[in-house]
Amino acid sequence: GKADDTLNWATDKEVAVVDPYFSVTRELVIMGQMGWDGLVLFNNETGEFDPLLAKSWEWQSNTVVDFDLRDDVVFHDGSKFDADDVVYTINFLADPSNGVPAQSVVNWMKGATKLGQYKVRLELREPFANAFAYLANEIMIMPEGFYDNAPVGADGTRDLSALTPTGTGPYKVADIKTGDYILWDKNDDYFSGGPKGTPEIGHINFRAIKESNTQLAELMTGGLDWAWDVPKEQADRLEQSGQVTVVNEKTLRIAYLAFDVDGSSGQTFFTDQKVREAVAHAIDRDSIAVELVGAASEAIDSACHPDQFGCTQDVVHYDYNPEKAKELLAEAGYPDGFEFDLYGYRQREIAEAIIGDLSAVGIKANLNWLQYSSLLEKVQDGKTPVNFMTWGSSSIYDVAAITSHFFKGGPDDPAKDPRTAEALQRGDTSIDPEVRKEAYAEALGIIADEIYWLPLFSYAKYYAFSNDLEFTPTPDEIPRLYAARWK
Amino acid sequence: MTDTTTPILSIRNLTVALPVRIERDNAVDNLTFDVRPREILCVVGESGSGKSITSLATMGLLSPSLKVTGGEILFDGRNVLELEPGEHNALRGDRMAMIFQEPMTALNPAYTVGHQIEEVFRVHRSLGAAERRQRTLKLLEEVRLPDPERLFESYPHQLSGGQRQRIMIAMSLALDPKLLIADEPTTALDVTTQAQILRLLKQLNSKHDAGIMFITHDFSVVAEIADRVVVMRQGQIVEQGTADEVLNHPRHPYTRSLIDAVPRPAESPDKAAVENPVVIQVDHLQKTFHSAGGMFSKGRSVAAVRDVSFKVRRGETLGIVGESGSGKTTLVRCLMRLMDPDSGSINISGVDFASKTAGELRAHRKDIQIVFQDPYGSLNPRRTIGSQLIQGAVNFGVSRKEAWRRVYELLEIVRMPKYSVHRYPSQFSGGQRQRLCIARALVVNPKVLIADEAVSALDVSIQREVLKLINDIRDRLGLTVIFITHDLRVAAQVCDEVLVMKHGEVVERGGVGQIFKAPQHDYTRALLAAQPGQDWVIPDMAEFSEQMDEVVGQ
Amino acid sequence: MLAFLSKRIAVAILVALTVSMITFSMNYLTGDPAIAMAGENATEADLDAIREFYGYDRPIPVQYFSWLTNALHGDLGHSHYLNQPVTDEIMARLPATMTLGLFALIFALALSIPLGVLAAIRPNSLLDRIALTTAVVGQAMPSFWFALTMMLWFGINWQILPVSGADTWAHFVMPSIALGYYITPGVMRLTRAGMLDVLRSDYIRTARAKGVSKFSLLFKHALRNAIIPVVSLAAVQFGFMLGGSIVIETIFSINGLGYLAWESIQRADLPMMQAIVLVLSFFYIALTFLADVLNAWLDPRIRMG
Amino acid sequence: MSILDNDSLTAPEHETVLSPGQLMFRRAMTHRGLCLGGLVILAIVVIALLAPVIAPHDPYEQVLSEKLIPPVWFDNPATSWSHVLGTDHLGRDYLSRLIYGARISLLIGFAAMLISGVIGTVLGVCAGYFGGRVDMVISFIITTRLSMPVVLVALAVVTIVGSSLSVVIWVIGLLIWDRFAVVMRSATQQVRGLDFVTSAQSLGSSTARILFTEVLPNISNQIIVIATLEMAHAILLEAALSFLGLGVQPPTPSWGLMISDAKGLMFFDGWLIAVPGVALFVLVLAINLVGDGLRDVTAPEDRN
Ligand SMILES: Nc1ncnc2c1ncn2[C@@H]1O[C@H](COP(=O)(O)OP(=O)(O)OP(=O)(O)O)[C@@H](O)[C@H]1O
Ligand SMILES: Nc1ncnc2c1ncn2[C@@H]1O[C@H](COP(=O)(O)OP(=O)(O)OP(=O)(O)O)[C@@H](O)[C@H]1O
Ligand SMILES: [Mg+2]
Ligand SMILES: [Mg+2]
Ligand code: NI
Repeated sequence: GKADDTLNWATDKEVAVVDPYFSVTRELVIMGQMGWDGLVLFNNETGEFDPLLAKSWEWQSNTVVDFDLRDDVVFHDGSKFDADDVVYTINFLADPSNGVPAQSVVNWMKGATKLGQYKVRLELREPFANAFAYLANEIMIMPEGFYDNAPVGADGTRDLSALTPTGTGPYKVADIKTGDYILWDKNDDYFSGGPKGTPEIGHINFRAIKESNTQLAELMTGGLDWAWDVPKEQADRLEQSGQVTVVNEKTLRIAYLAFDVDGSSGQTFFTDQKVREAVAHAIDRDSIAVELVGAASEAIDSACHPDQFGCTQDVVHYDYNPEKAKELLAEAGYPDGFEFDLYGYRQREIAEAIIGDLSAVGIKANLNWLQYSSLLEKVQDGKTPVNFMTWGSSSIYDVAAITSHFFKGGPDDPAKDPRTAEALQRGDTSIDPEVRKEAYAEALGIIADEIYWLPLFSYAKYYAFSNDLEFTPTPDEIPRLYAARWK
Repeated sequence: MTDTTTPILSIRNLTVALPVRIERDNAVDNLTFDVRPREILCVVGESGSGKSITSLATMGLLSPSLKVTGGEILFDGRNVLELEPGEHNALRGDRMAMIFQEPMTALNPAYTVGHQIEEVFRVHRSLGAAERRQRTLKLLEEVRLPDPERLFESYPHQLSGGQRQRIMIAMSLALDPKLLIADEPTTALDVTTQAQILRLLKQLNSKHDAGIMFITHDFSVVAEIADRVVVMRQGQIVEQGTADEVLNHPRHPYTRSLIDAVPRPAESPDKAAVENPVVIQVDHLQKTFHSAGGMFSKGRSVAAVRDVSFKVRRGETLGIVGESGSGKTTLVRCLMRLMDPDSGSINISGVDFASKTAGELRAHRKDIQIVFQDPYGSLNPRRTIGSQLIQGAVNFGVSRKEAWRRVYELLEIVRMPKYSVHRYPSQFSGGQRQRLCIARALVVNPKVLIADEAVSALDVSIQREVLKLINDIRDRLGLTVIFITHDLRVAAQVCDEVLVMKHGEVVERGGVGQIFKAPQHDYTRALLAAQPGQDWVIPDMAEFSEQMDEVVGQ
Repeated sequence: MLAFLSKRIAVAILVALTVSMITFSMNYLTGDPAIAMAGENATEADLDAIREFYGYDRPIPVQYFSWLTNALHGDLGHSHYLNQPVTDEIMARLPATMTLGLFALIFALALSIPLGVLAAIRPNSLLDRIALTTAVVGQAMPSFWFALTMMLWFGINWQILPVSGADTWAHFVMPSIALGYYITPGVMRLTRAGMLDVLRSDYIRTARAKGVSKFSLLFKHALRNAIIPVVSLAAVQFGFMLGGSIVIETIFSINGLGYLAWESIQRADLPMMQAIVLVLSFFYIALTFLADVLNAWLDPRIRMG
Repeated sequence: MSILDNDSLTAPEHETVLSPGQLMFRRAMTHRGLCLGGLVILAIVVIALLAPVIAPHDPYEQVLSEKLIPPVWFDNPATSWSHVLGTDHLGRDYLSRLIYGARISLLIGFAAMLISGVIGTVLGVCAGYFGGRVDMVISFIITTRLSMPVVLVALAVVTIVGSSLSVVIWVIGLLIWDRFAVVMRSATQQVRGLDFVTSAQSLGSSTARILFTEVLPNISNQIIVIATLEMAHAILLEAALSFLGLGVQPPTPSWGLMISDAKGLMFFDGWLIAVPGVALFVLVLAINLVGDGLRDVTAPEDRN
């Protein structure tokens, strides 16, 4: 709390090792920004990338970019930051034999070379539109040789718990108790004039509190200053109570239903476009968005988040119309409806609402609830007639992070329609915004026309934090805790 | 010297109701008698006549289903029925004590017997641990328990029936109570031990001015110790008076019938040896109990049966008498393979009982039946008598109808009412349960019957009936009987041959005539000498036998 | 005793082997460790890379045997998710769970046994009904409800107890009560049932004839014979608390074994799961052994063997 | 001849006295707890069977804009008599869901209790009675079962066979027999050495018969206790499993699920959890009363 100058925040995931590469959780993206700096930083207001460890950069070609680095930065252990650190970090990440789990985050980089003490060159494997997004959000610069000190186990993996997290960021790790808390102290030596500003709050303490009721209890009793992902109803009640500040902020995550278009699941109802259309008319997406998700949530029509580059909403809109749905079903030969399996893994109450809407038009959905990993396997094998899924796009404001992932013929592609694949490929490999927009619009149009997916709504997250705290949520789901201050 | 004329216990018009009307309304009906200090009052009577219930009512330990509906029980001038539970509790174990009829189940299985005796001191006196232990050991010695140090550490299940009974006795004598109620305290004891116990009781009686209410079926014991006698039947007192009056000049027909049924000293000569086939052949049977040591104490072992061999021919009755704890029960349990012997061979009607598996034996069990020494534990408390009685017959393939017929026939013979089949064991008196057990064993028409003190809790008239029954079956069907008893007169009456056991060994064996007339072994002689009531010449009641039949057979 | 012990150890080894085998295959079925490591938005290529790098693409028996060989050498493995040796992590979490379990057991026994005994004295009396209600509440009220209700009153409304964490003894008060209350019904009701049976027996009458006090009659003479099934139950329940206190640990944010087990299943963290299951089976075996020894001591008629 | 028909061993009637069956019946009819518990269970069963007739609404009918209306006794303008117990988080009538939920919960509770009771009792009694090697094998099975995390098993089952009502019942039944087994084992150990067991042996009773007629009746108290315990346990476990995907899936109502669903609003709308909670409490209480009553009625003594 304000009294002891400690910002206590909690999420429901425990963090074992404070390392932005080997722990693939949202928590470490947040803490990555606290403890480390990337070369650049995304600016939510301008939508541009600000220089951070890099002072400036210059594209030499589609695949080569040179960075000029700051020379006034020191790591938490006192060592000075220079090009060697950047080169080490990037080359370490780019080498698959180092086993960084989230390969897609790093494998677009071919490597880095030192051009001078404060100048490096980054080479890409191929032109990549999201390069800067990754550089900003994920690629944190470690001190040279950082991972070399970790003891290597029998099977060749590193024991990272033996390392002391060291970065250049505005906060540095003061104490870790695995699974319990991670305490950060303000980095008094943080360079000034950077886009992250100067840290003000003395300490930031992270705790994992799995149970949302407990988070609430701690918030109300002052044990916590900041929490997010507060369920809607609880957030509404909290807001009414006035004990804490509650903000609903949109996110890049969207929800959608994906249909088994080719009948591989054995339940062939959804190979008929009329049936898919009936489903689209049957579900009251607006009500679900408003009543169950949050004020900042909105129903969507295209297979991407409206805020993403290239995400046009100018596609066919299926309004909520149960009567029409029934008609369509009758036309398709199911005047008495049918029964099918719906798969899901997250937010049962929404799945339940969808089932309720469907049953109102005579379709009975049997809910199959699976772990994400098991579900993914089933989805990729085409075993699911309909699956209720979500996608967060790794906080990347670009259709490439979602539509291209799903409709380019990959394992996740429900339709394997060559038309979308072609259009998306066109968009992905171009750097001309107009060309890209046009290509993506074409693909999104096809998806909406054919209803391969039924995009449902964009998510909105509830943030709840102490009334003493000055904090602004951002839609990229990377809360800038390092920039928070007391009122 | 205390006043010996004011009764220590005085029961006035006591009536205890039975919960549901069964054979009669009241378990005891309008009972009135006194027990004075320095007096031994013997209560005899029909099994099931309410003797135990009267004692329990005095102690305030009646089962909650039985209610005192009238009368008073004055102990030391105070009506115990009106005492606060706490006050009564303070009296119990200290001023009034009771020896229970059922020694087998009356001890807590979880504690060593030493501990259980000691507890009396702990509850009522503040003595040091060493003194408590020492006094307990002394008590164990007084009741003639061998090896007190071992027994002190033994658990009830490791003791023989007689040993447990003596533990109960020791417990009740611990604090020299003013009133001692002894409910058939010596049924499981061999006569030498019995004599010792009776002496002990007399001592308590005279030295400590205690009044003793002594319930027994054994008239020789009555003759030995009684000052006065109360005769009960069907919840009522039919006669009371001094020992001499009741024993020698009984007035009530029931009393006379009882005395008539008392077994007379045997004069049966040895039967000529018949060459029937051998039914039971036992060779070199051994059984040793090893009580596992605890964490800190070392284990001990008891050789309960040592190298015993004998054979029994068809139609013969083999008696086993001997010291309590000498291994009689163990011997017969091993014989039936209800317990695995350590070594030795057993052959019953050509079947090798020692080596067969439990499954194989099952089919042969029909031929050999046992009446357990303990009628309390051997009836399942949760099943009706009926289902337990026909179980055996049904198991061996007798039709249900036939089985019920036999059950009713046997119930009649053991003089239990037919509707007993609907009741649960806890609703019967000790003798009644024993009769049910006998009936249960006989329902399957066994070829061999083992009776482990099967008639000890029966009043003499029923006892005579049962013995007659056994003899009848033996003669008619060639039943072979092994008969364990402490009552030498009974043994003399029914047995052809007798084994005398001591310390797990057979010390003497021979025909009844030889054993009782010309005993060879010292122990046998000691046994015979210790028989109680030898001075009593049983009056001949033959002239009343007609009257008697009327009374008994109503 | 020695023979008995060695038999138990043989059983223990067998249990450990079987359980580890089943866990291995089940865990493999239910989740893909690669997905857990890569995060939700990973691409198929990412997953393949992880599988290959960490050897998840080998056939399951091969993986199991390599795990088993290492385990036999005393190396229970390394959690790729947590990037830590499994044993370190378990050792770090065990104390919290043990403390919680122990406090809970003490609370449960202290509440349920006297209550069970008292209820048996006068069946169907008011006291018996109160005890019954206490037990039924414990049965019908899921532990999370009970725990959160306590949290609401003691933590939020009155603020006399800390809401979550495991730093001081005060942190353990609510969790222990919540967890303990969860096992109270069983122990209490079983004690009552046993007492009702035992109080009828002849030796209780003997004890009364000796004039022992009511207390000693109930708690010394009767309880010792009545409690034997209760001891076995309590041992199992204690095991439940060590392994299954997921709910309570989650609610009060106590970093214990139950919580770790739950998380490990969800992220298909095989080595961690394996080690936890081994620890659990070790505990259960030890507990049932203890219960057997205790029971044999309580009732000498029960032989061990 | 079956080994279970012990009660058919009853004797022909006698005029003067009542047979044990009649006596027991009479005692049962005068036992307050037993009658009360029996009536409550009967009522719940009837309500469950007649759900379509009794329920005021379709339990699936959702009106998102009418969600979370409190029950009528709350001082809140939103309350309405059309939703006596209010509505849930999707605007469905709570009373109707409660009534329909009784079906699933009763079914799961009883069926799972039966399955686990049979398995656990058989294993426990065998282990306790035979001892030695049998005990070792069964102890092995019990410990293995105990060490397997329920969650893991549940997840594996969903992945392999999916989820349906019968699957849930079987899974729960196959998972919760451990307490039965453990308790029966030690209870049997206590009974097996008693003389009436020996005497049944000498009467030639088969082992199965001894187990059924000598041992079982003497451990029936413990069985009753564990059975009532496991029944409530099964009902709640179903809800927990359903969150893992194994269990009755929404929107089908069940009490356990209603309780779990209400968890999120525990601090703010306590009634959401209290309504199904009280229903479950009443059911469990009734079952316990019946259990106690059965014990009193079958116990050979203490007939007040
Ligand atoms: N708990 C009970 N419930 C019902 N009836 C009982 C109960 N206890 C004893 N009885 C009945 O009361 C009568 C008297 O029993 P009691 O035990 O006093 O007999 P007893 O004279 O001691 O006989 P015995 O010499 O055989 O021991 C018997 O007929 C018995 O069936
Ligand atoms: N389970 C046991 N464990 C240890 N010792 C035992 C066990 N059972 C009996 N004994 C001992 O074996 C000896 C013989 O006992 P047994 O019961 O055969 O005697 P008994 O001749 O039948 O005596 P009684 O006439 O008193 O019934 C006794 O000393 C007894 O203490
Ligand atoms: Mg008697
Ligand atoms: Mg004997
Ligand atoms: Ni490893």
